[in-house]
Amino acid sequence: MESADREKSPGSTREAAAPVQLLTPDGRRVEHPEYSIDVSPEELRGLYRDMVLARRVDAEGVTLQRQGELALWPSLLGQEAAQVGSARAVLDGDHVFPSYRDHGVALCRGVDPLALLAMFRGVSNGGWDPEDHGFHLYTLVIGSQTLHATGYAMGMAKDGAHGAAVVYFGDGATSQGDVSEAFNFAAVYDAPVVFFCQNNQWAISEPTEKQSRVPLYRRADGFGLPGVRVDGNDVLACLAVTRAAMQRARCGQGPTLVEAFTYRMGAHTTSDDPTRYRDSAEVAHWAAKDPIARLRTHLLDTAHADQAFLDEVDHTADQAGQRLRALVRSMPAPDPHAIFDHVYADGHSLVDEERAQFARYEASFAETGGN
Amino acid sequence: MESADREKSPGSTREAAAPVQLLTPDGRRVEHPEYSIDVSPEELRGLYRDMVLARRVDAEGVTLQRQGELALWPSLLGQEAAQVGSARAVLDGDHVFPSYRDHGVALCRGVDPLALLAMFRGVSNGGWDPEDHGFHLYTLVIGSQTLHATGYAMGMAKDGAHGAAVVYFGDGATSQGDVSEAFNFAAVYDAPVVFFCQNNQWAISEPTEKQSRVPLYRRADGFGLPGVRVDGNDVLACLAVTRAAMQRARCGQGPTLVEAFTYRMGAHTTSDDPTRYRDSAEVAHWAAKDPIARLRTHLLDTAHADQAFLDEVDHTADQAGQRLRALVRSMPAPDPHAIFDHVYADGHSLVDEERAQFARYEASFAETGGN
Amino acid sequence: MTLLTTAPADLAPALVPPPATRTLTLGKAVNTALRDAMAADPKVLVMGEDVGRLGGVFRITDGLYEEFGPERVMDTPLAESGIVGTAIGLALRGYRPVVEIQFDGFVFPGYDQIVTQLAKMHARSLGKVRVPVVIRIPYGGGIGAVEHHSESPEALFAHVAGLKVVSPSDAQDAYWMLRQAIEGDDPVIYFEPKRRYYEQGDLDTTRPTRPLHGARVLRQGTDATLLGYGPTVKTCLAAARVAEEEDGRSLEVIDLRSVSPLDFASVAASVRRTRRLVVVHEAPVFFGAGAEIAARVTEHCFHHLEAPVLRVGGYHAPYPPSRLEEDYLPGLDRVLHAVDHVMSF
Amino acid sequence: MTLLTTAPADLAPALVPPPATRTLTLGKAVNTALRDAMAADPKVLVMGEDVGRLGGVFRITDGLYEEFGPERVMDTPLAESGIVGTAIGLALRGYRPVVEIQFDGFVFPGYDQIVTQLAKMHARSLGKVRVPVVIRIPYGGGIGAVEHHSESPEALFAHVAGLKVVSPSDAQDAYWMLRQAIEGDDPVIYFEPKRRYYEQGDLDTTRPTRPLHGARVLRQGTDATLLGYGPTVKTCLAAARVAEEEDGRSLEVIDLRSVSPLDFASVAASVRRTRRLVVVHEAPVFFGAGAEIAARVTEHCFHHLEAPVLRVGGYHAPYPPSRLEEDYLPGLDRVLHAVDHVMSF
Ligand SMILES: Cc1ncc(C[n+]2csc(CCOP(=O)(O)OP(=O)(O)O)c2C)c(N)n1
Ligand SMILES: Cc1ncc(C[n+]2csc(CCOP(=O)(O)OP(=O)(O)O)c2C)c(N)n1
Ligand SMILES: [Mg+2]
Ligand SMILES: [Mg+2]
Repeated sequence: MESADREKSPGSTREAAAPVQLLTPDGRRVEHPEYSIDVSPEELRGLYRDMVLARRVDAEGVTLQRQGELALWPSLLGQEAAQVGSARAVLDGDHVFPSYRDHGVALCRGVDPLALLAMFRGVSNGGWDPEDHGFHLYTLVIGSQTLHATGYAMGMAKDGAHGAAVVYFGDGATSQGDVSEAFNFAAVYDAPVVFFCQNNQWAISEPTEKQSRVPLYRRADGFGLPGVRVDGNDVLACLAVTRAAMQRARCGQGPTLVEAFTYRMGAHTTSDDPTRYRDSAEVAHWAAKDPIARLRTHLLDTAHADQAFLDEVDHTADQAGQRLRALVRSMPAPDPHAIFDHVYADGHSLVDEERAQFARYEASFAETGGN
Repeated sequence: MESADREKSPGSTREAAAPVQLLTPDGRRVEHPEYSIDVSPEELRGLYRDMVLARRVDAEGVTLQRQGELALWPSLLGQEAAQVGSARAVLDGDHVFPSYRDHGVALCRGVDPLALLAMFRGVSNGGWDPEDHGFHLYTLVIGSQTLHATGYAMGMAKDGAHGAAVVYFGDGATSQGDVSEAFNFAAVYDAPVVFFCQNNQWAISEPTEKQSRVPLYRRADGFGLPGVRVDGNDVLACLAVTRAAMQRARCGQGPTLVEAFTYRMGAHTTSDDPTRYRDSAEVAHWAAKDPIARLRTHLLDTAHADQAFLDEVDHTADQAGQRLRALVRSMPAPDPHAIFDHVYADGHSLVDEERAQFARYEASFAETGGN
Repeated sequence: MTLLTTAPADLAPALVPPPATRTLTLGKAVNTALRDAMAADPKVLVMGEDVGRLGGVFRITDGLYEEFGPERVMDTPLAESGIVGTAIGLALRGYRPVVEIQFDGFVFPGYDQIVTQLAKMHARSLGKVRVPVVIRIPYGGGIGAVEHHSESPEALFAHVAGLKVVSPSDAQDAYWMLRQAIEGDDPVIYFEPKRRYYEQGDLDTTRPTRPLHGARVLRQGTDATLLGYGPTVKTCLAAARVAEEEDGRSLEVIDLRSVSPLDFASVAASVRRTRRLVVVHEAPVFFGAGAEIAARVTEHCFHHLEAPVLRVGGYHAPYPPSRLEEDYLPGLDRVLHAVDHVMSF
Repeated sequence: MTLLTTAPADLAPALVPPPATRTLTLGKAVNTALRDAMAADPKVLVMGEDVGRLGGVFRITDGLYEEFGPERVMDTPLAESGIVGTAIGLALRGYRPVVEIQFDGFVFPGYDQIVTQLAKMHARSLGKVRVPVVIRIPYGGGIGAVEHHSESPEALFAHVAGLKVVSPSDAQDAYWMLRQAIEGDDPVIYFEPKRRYYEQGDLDTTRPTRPLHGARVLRQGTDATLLGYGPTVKTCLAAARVAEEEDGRSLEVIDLRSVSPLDFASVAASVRRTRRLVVVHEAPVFFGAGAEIAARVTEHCFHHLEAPVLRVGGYHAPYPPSRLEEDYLPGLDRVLHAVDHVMSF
């Protein structure tokens, strides 16, 4: 069963529009009546570098999990264009609200990948400062960050700031009441927020048609915001569409829903076994639309890059990956007393009491030498 | 500010379609390309009788509250056509999920109005058997009944029953995540359910544009179900549109959202003071669209009824109202031990224990004569 | 969190009324606190259903919309998860949203955002992020309301780390505890005893009386301690008076004020003196605040107790229709009954 | 609810293994219970996220989709409120939905439907309506998972009248308690100790061993009682063994099994014998089940207690990142520490 076909199944009441595309799967540059984009060769190379790095860091996550260094890793494989393209539309003064698979976005924002790996190692539940890179913490409760982004955007508007929020979530997330409420709040308050839905076709084992009867970008219709479907494996289209949506938001023209039509090439997470629920033919079909290969072909065809560049990019990414691996392996275990840190900003007597109890309890072992 | 105009405010991204109308405010019968209806003079008179009775019972609720006999009463004044028209599209084998203002629907289903009054007297929290009249309990947590109706309808489909569920909710309710989730579940499972939204323009003090940027029937678009706006003060249009939607559902053609565009003529409840937030001009504007006057004019103009009939209907309704008043006034206080009844179907040792404790405690006063 | 929360320690009932006091209702004190907080800090926002032109169904936000306008007093769509979730976002942007939940029974659609997001975000960020959202909930029964309008769900919040839970019992506390909650950087669930909205009390707005999370001894006694918070404080005081008049008993009365954190030191100090404790709250006894207090007091004052800690509260049943609420609620007689019982050990 | 719930009273550990037993994991016992319940009653449905072809993230619904098809094993949209809310509707239509919540921390979007609708509908209808929905929640920590995947929220359900809350600790109970929960007419929150899914145990499917809501004495002792449920039962048993071997202490161990209702009679009977009680659960101690048990035991066994009831459980902090969970969870050492403490009074 082919995913593109699924959108036209009898269960769908309406056809999906063709996604916005600026780069065909075989690397040809095409024009779109509404979304044009002017990217320099240097920018193109930058996008390529971002995607390769994202894939390499992601692969490192998978490997480290296999080696027992991480508890879990949710791979972004296949979603590099959606993440990098959209993330490169984010400017200083904007603010990103990610889900849990958005490592590519995190990298583009300058978040240290080690922080992501620490999280999936079980060392922290996040821990970076969202204000440092305009990149909020990962959110694991599906969809709830869409409301945070909307509220944050409402605040930006109140401040009179010329920025926008962008929030990432999946196809499955669109079913959550919170996401509908976020669409509605954003529409009612005309909040400067872009809803960036990575429709990677699967929510763990459930294909999109179990989540929705209509193509997801149409969800926006019901709330009065524009909805647009973009080829999520086309980094240029993702950049162009997100850039336009962010610009609209920054200029007071309100929220937009962007559905990036892409594919989760790997398992849901390292704990998942997708052979239980999906065909290898489907995966193969999408492999042919690989977002990195597409840009690589384009770069080579247009001579905007040569093999040496590609090799250098691979090499750099690989070095970054190896550096990460070493850092993760030598990451110290957290201090047990950290359990009691930061539960409250202004303190809480019970936490203080339990922290002291815990310290005494730990100390009792030190004394007796027991454990 | 006129409500119909509000729909065209700059905040709305799209114009609303003209609502389906079969009877003009001045009582003329008009045709609609999609919704035709054949109603006998007798049926017309029946609808009139239902509406007058609903208004009379409702007025009794308001009066009894003023007299201290009820704790609260949410008046349906102005919504008689929406409620009676839609309720008369419900057949045996269908199932209704009401909100808390749907006394007219309850009456049409044959629910004893005394049960409604008992609830707002503080004697019970409901208490009728939904299976008796295919009419579920009132639900006060806004929007949550839309999911019950959807689940019930999913069950009807599983049973292979030729019935449909219909659920009532307000304009404010559309903002709740539950209602969006219900639209989505209904669409995904193609459940035989009709979502009947009474847009009475206000959610307590908040006008509809604070809830939604688009006309509410458009919400359906985003979930892949048909949405239709009907003149909610036109009992024939409400009947025709709901009948068609119910029939679609019963025949396996899935869910529909019906938005009945009407007006809450009274306060939100007897506790509310609408002068704090809305103009009397708006109320006057809508008074001219009175649903009962409209049908009365039509009946008289077409000679389907005469003054004697109207008088008899008023008289009968009045008698029913007076009977109710007497019954409410003589309604016995509930037995305090009822606190412990029906907490569980299969019992619970703590409830038994507390019931026994309570009985001993009560008995201790009887013994000592204290209180 | 500087000025207001570093207030002097519990002063016990002030003997002389402070100079700049005025008399107003508890509800009006909440309203005044909101107005003063908004005037003091432009980042303070008020949001919720009908809080604008209507001034809220209890009129607690009365006049704020007129004074501060729609950008700071926001009528929201009817969606509690949306309200709390966007309040979190606003807080992340540097605002201090004060959310009104219309009635106790309607907080649950927003419960997920409160429990999984609001409560944990500070810890999740290792302290980088602060989410100073205050959630005001008119709670409790006794006003003859319909279903879902009379509940006391405080235990469902107190169990959750990351939240603070408080409830004032008079106008002075209603004002200052809200000011302190708004000024603090932690999420606070602020439970307003709705059936006490119309009780008159003195308010001195010159300075806070005591820390936000300190309990307060309202009446000293020697035979047993009665502990209440929010709406049951008045009941406890009445019971103490009756017990004194009718049975010559000397009961100490504590207003707990804060359910999380508990000012356990004050409670324990009282119990060590009186050796007996009765906890009174409207919430169901089963898994209620009384359980935690009883367990903790017993653990720490085991050898001081002459009797087990007794609990008076709601039954393990849905809040009943209002014609039965007087039988359900922990009223004067039930408290006195428990006092008799605790003295009988 | 006739056949299954009128099972013989608690039999204490059976001395001879019953005839038709087999050995399987706790997880497989849950799976078997679902299959048998579905086979026995065509109205039983299974619904949730990924319960179909995948068989659930823990494979607890493995094979059911293949055996019963998509009409009875329903992969739902990703929306817990929608799942619970439609399950209520299905129950009203005569079905018996068994809902799977994927992880403990994800039940909260469905909390409103559980607390305001599922729990109250029977009472609201004065008994006319029955809503036999079972909500299965894999809960607790110890599996090295990320945030929201290791929590123990049982107190947040036990406080709510209208719900029953249970948790099995071995294969036999996992099977029968689920069968009984499904057969009963009340909503049941069925907490599955996920870190015990792979523990082997004996299962006899010929007849239920004991009533759904009865506690079970797993080990008799004289010095103190250890009480656990779900995942901590194994910890308690281990602690009892170590305490015997190392300190010659004789500890009684009770598996509570049901958190609401509590089989208080059994607990009290044990405490009257041993005069000391330690309650162990993974949930935070503050406002946890231990508080209710301690308060109740103290009230009813005041003069029998040699020491206060002690509680061992989670701290008042968000469940920590998994590298710290061994420090957070009530493990063997912490239980033994509490035993030492309770014996020192
Ligand atoms: C509220 C909630 N329910 C369930 C889960 C468990 N869960 C984690 S990921 C996932 C699927 C998400 O699918 P989608 O939104 O498409 O994002 P993707 O994983 O494909 O990026 C589920 C059900 C969760 N994290 N939160
Ligand atoms: C979840 C929830 N939040 C808040 C309320 C309080 N409340 C009762 S009625 C109402 C307004 C409902 O408006 P609408 O849906 O338009 O229905 P109407 O009253 O106009 O019939 C509100 C906010 C509630 N009942 N439930
Ligand atoms: Mg997905
Ligand atoms: Mg309305």
